[in-house]
Amino acid sequence: MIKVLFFGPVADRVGSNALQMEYRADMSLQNLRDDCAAKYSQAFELVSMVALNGEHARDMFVVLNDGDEVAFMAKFSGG
Amino acid sequence: MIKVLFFGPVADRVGSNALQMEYRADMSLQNLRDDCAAKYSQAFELVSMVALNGEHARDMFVVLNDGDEVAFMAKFSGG
Amino acid sequence: MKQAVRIQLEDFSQDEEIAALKGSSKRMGGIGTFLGCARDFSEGREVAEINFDAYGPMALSEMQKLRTDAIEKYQLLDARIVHRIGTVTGGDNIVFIAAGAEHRVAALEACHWMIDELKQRVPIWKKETTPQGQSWVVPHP
Amino acid sequence: MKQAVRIQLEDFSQDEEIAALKGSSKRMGGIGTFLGCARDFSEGREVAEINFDAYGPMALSEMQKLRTDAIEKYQLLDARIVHRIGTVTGGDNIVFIAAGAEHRVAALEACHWMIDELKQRVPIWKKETTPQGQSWVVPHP
Repeated sequence: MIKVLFFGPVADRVGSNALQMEYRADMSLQNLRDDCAAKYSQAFELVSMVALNGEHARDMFVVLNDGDEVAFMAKFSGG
Repeated sequence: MIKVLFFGPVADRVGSNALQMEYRADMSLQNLRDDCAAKYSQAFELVSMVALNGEHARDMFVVLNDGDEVAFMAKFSGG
Repeated sequence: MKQAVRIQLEDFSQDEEIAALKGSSKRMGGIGTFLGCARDFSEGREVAEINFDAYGPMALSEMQKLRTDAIEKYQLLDARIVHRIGTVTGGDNIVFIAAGAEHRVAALEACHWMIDELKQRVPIWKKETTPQGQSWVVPHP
Repeated sequence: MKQAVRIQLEDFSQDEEIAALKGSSKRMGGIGTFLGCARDFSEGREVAEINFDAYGPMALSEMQKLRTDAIEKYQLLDARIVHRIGTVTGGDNIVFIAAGAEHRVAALEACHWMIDELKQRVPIWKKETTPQGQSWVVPHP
């Protein structure tokens, strides 16, 4: 399974802070994003940052491992 | 009389914080500086700022009034 | 001694943070700080309160990296970052950044750089409650 | 409430100064501060203590003008400047500048500008006591 996290405005639109997505072999971050965005298109309009296991993900074509934690995030507004 | 003030490194070289100089009609700030610098040449090597009555003096040819207060000052090192 | 980088619900004291910063070196000649506060008015609307959401572990680790990066980039003697979460109201402290260096230019530039970077790098979101309801803040570019 | 611009022998509290600054407006979103401290080492020599001489009335009036100029130039909501005189030793506070604005850029830039200007405009001189004796500090350009 892949643990998918949402925060702030994205979580509000998804209606949840977290969900589990099925892990598939050779699944990329982009594949996961596409799956989630198909289900939560309004929420994903806000997504502009992605984190993989708590680090900024720059490469959306990285292949995921079972058990990874991914966060799809709106622009930060801290500070 | 003109009250002449010295501070910090200039006062150390003059050996005093203040002295009274005779007032003369039509005396400019430059005339006063020349008179003082002749007496305290070592101290005046350090002088790079002049204040007239507590304000930065930009024009050395301004004419003084009896009772004015003039400070001949080294570069500031506060802060 | 409190950690140099923290995310916390409670308020903080500048005096305590500065004392901790200074404690790391007596060669510190300049300390630049930035304090971000909750305004009671934003974008033309009254703001009753601000709530924060954060990706806690990532936010903390990004703030720690940011501190390390700033120390290296500006040759700081020390730096501290504290960000509050939970709920704050007008006038309350939100974020505190302090940079200490031998000389003032490095301290001031590092402080400015750190708050700019924090806003880019650290996964925290704020929601304002106004008479028109609640809305997540959209950062300006 | 203490004056916004002061020259004093005694130490000051950042928390008190910031509380006073914030008291002037709840629209203050960013506060930049600079704290100048006594280093125990300068130009390769140990410094036992620092003494200040000041042209007191002129220094105070220049600091007051500087505050007014900064408020106007950067559209600040408020600003404060405190400078100590007398004798200080390593780690002690010397000068504190705080600038509060609606947004962070104005606050941070004003703070940087104020400390640069203070060093140019305000008639205060510092003398360092080192193992080699006492000497007046010559400012760098």
